[in-house]
Amino acid sequence: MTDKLICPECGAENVEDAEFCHFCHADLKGDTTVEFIDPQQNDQDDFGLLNGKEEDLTDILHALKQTEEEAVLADETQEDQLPIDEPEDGFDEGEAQEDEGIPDWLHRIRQRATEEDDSLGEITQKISAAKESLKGDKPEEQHENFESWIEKLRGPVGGFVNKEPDAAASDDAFDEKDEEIQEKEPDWLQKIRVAEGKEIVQDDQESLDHGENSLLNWLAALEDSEEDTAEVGDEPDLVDEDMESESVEIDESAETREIPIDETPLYEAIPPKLTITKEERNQADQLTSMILDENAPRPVRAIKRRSKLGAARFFFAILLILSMSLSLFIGGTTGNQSGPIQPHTAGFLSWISDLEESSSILLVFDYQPAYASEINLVSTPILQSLVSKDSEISLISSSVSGTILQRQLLGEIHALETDSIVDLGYFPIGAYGAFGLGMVTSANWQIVGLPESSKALPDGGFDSILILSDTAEGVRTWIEQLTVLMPDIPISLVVTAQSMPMLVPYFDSGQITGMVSGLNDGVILESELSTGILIGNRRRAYQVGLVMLAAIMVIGAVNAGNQNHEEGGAA
Amino acid sequence: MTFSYEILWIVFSFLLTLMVLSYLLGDNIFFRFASHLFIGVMAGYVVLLISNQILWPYLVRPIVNGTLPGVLWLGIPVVLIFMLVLSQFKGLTWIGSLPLAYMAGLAAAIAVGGAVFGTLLPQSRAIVDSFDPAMWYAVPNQTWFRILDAVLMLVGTVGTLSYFHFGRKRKSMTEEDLEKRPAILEGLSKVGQVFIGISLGAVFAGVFSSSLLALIDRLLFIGQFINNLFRSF
Amino acid sequence: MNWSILGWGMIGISIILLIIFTFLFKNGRSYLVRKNTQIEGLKISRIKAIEGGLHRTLVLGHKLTSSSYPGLGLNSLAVMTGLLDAETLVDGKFNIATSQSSMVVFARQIVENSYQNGFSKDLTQKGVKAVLPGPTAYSNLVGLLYELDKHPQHGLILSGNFGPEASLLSEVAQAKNGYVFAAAGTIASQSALFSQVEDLMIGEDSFMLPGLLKPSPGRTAAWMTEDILRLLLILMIIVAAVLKMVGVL
Amino acid sequence: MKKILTVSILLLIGLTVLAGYFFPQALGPILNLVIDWGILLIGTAALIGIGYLIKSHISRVARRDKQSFLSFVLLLAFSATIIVGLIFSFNHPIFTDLMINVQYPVETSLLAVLAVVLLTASFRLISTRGWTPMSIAFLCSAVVTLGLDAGSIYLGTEGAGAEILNFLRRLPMVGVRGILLGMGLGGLIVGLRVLLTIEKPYGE
Repeated sequence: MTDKLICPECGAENVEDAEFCHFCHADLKGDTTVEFIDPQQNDQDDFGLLNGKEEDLTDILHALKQTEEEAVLADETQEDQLPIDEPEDGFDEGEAQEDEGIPDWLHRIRQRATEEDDSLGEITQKISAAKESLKGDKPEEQHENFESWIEKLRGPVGGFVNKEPDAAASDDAFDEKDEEIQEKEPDWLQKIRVAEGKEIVQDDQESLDHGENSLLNWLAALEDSEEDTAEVGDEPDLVDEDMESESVEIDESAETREIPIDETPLYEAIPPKLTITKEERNQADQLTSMILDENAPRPVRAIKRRSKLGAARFFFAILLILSMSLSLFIGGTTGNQSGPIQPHTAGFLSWISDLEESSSILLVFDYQPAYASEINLVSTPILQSLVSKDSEISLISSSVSGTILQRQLLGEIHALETDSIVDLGYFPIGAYGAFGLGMVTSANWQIVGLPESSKALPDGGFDSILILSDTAEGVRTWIEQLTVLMPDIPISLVVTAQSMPMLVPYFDSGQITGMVSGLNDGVILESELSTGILIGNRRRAYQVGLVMLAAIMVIGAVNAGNQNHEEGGAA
Repeated sequence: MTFSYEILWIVFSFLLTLMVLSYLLGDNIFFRFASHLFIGVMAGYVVLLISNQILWPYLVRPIVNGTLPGVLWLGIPVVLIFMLVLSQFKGLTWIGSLPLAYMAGLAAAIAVGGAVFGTLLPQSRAIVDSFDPAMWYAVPNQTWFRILDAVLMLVGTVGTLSYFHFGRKRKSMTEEDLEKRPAILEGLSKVGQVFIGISLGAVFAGVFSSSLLALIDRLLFIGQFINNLFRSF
Repeated sequence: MNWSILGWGMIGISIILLIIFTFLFKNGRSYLVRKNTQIEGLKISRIKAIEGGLHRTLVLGHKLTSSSYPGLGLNSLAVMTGLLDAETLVDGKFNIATSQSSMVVFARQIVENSYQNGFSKDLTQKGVKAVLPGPTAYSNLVGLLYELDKHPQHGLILSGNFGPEASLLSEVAQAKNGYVFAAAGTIASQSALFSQVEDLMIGEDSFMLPGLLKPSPGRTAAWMTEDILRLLLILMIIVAAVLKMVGVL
Repeated sequence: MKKILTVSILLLIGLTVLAGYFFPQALGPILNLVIDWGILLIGTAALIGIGYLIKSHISRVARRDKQSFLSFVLLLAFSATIIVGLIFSFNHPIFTDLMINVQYPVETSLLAVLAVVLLTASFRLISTRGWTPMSIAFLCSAVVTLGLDAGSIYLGTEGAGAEILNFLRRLPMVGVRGILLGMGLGGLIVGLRVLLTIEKPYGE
């Protein structure tokens, strides 16, 4: 047994005569000496990946977080707790709470880590269990197993390190790089090292090699360095002698204390045998595979610099707005639709022309305000026609803003004043689909005592149904639902151009009688129904916009082709 | 210019339009102002909508006007709602599992039912129906188009489905092989890629058309506003 | 042919295959899926974001269920569990945004559970947050635009049922040299993101994602079941088409 | 115990709704009940979500964050909407005017911004995706569809030309059908994964 000092601040081990903690520089005078574990055993523990110093990534990140938070703590004022002391809702709030200082849970972890065996969660408990088994009777075998396991880790890591031999080969290069590291080394990396109890300079070169790939590489590399230390007989916690001599200056500047190195070999490289459970093996394998996965060669793509994206958008915005404005405000209207009328449009036209006077129509509003301009453009002439035929219109909305949009659309054609319009309200069909709503009227029994609470869809009494929607899925839900409730009533659609291709099958299958979408169908409807000019010179602007997009796509493709060609030539 | 209620709203709309369109110049304070105003209004609106159109007709009205058995029935959703609300408090999260299991079970069953009876069967049936010879000869001059249409539909759909095959080629000799499907499906997936590209291209044109109409609408609104402004002076 | 029976047959076969394969994969068997290059980009972005101290945002979409895209919302929740690895949970700076409140409630439950399962029962989440930037699709969009611009971002992960408006989010993220990953969404959103996002999982591929992020016997079984079902569906369509042509059906 | 109860509820609801697809007439009232309660839960969840949204903005205002006045604007707009909605009825013209004059210009303008974003993105199509069969098909299909919509591609209103145009219009349906079928397969399996408790979005 050897006496060691446990730092009251951070829990790190220190040699018995140390005055300050080598980890956190806390004053150790007056601390009681505690009996600690056998040094040889200690070495064995530290040697393996499953050491007891919380060296898994999670704990390192915990430590990192703590350091960050401590740093911010000084600047932050305490924030009042909200009634529900719960996770944060805004993006910011959480950070603010993080900044309040070391969070409670981290405190608890750290406190429990020093007090309880089971405080670090399941995996750590398993690790502790494995450690306990290490303390058992066959140290040689344990070492053997650990070594083979670490060999598995080291292979790809070593491979990765070897990818950059030039950097380490030249001393000059090393020095230059070292300086660069000092400059570029991010705070978090230093914090990790502080948390790890490593000297900052000790593994600079290693971090350069590993750090760019991932933290896990770096971790695996740490294992390598620890093993090296052990092999030369140094105490694992201490600075490698060679490295120390190379970095004396920086060590001094970092105000690190010189720590005496125990010259007696604390560790004999006798491979131990480890007996671990299947579950522990699985966890170890999982960790191994995770580290191997991190090290696996990946097709790393160079991040494309998008700094010119804003400028490009500005350029295209100017181009589009200017050309649209010129088309809208200068020049007259364009002619009628050129090209064949598509079958679903023809179906819609015949539906509306066959509609009798004073028919009863169910009008479904299933679109968002964003698409109102497009839907209104097409549906205005239709609604004008319906109103002129004295149709009785029942309104249902299934979009959040449906009731508002009803009023906007009907208000524009001054139809709100008529008595023939009935509002049936909002149906949350989007929540789960109207599946259940449709079934209620078709059932032949009821649950005893169940109140008439739900809003049931009407199951008939209409001559026709018109759905105004911006999404194919909304239309689909309604078609499926209404077909169950009112199988014989014809359904027609006014939809957006983007959802139209997905809805053609419903016309093919005969589930809908007709469908119109987009400005071109609006033009046809205007001319067929002889309503007021709404489309006007919008069509010219629309055509200009579409042609512009086609041209830009082609130019972009040619440009990309040329660039590729040039790059190929240069290569 | 006569100041009236309508004009107030038109000016308000005009300012909001300009603020949002200013985003084309980059993120700025005006856009952020309009955004936050919009979110606030929508949040308020949704609260009112849910209270008015869901909680009132589905819960409150039946409790107020209903009979005792009816109110007892409603005890179940009330308990679930209570648990859902309670689970938002620290330390009581576990209570939320029950109402969430209810929602998840409902969503999963609707997903399964909707996928099979709403998508897989109807879409497959539509492809099969296009091979009905009666449809091919329905219109005299369109027989070959109908046959071509049906064959393309079948080949394209099979190709598209093959493109999504998850499994990989058994004997993977090279790095590239790791990305490949089994041989036959790999060949079909090339066809599928083309059809997926065609579909996405057409839908892209539709998406742009919709957004272009929105832009035209806003430009017309701005133009008319400025025109009316100048006329009024 | 009774199509309804066929549907029940598909559901029945799927359940049986899922159970059998889950059992088999629990006992060490495996199913090799094709290498997905997009997922590599996502993994690298995770490392870069954590190491660089940058934020990541996961967009869960607007709907838990929908008729045309069944299961897309549930799938996005499964994707979320795959993204909540130990490093992310400890590092924080990971925001989960959706415009549907029920998804927020689900997301919060998953986050909370991830913390408790991974560490201690006494823990509550810090840093990983499920939020509702706005209650509708477009209010959610503007709320997210603001938040994306506010923090140094590296990863924007779009998953679930969202529309073409996601292009705006993607553009903001890319303009800040951030990484964007998109899995499905509606067909309209896929078409809008096609020319913008390099790592875009189209259509059914997005259902592969949870298993790629966090493999489990059940998820591997789901891959294999889906592949078998797909082949059965292809066969069924071809046979039915031939039968229709010869007048049997 | 809790786990058993949770899984029982999940299965009870899931299997009932699934059975409803098979026996719609018999299970109609139960399905109606299950969906109604689900809608109530969704509604409650919506209120909870908005509660979190408002809470976070109240915190920002309380902390006096940078640009916390934006959160103040949001809270003001929220309160004003609630107050106006409570004072006037949900269908009152003043309330609907307020709603439409905020929602319509903002959402339409955002969609207009999207037009520019799509235009910018389309220029990068090939540089982003390279020359692949899919990207080439995308390019060709988009250009042809745009040409058809703009009236630039004109092959007559009837006869073979019209047939070709109709054929071109229908061609995108093929891939859409394939994608939807694929999504259906994925939806089926993910739904079953939840019902078989392979996925547990509700927590343990």
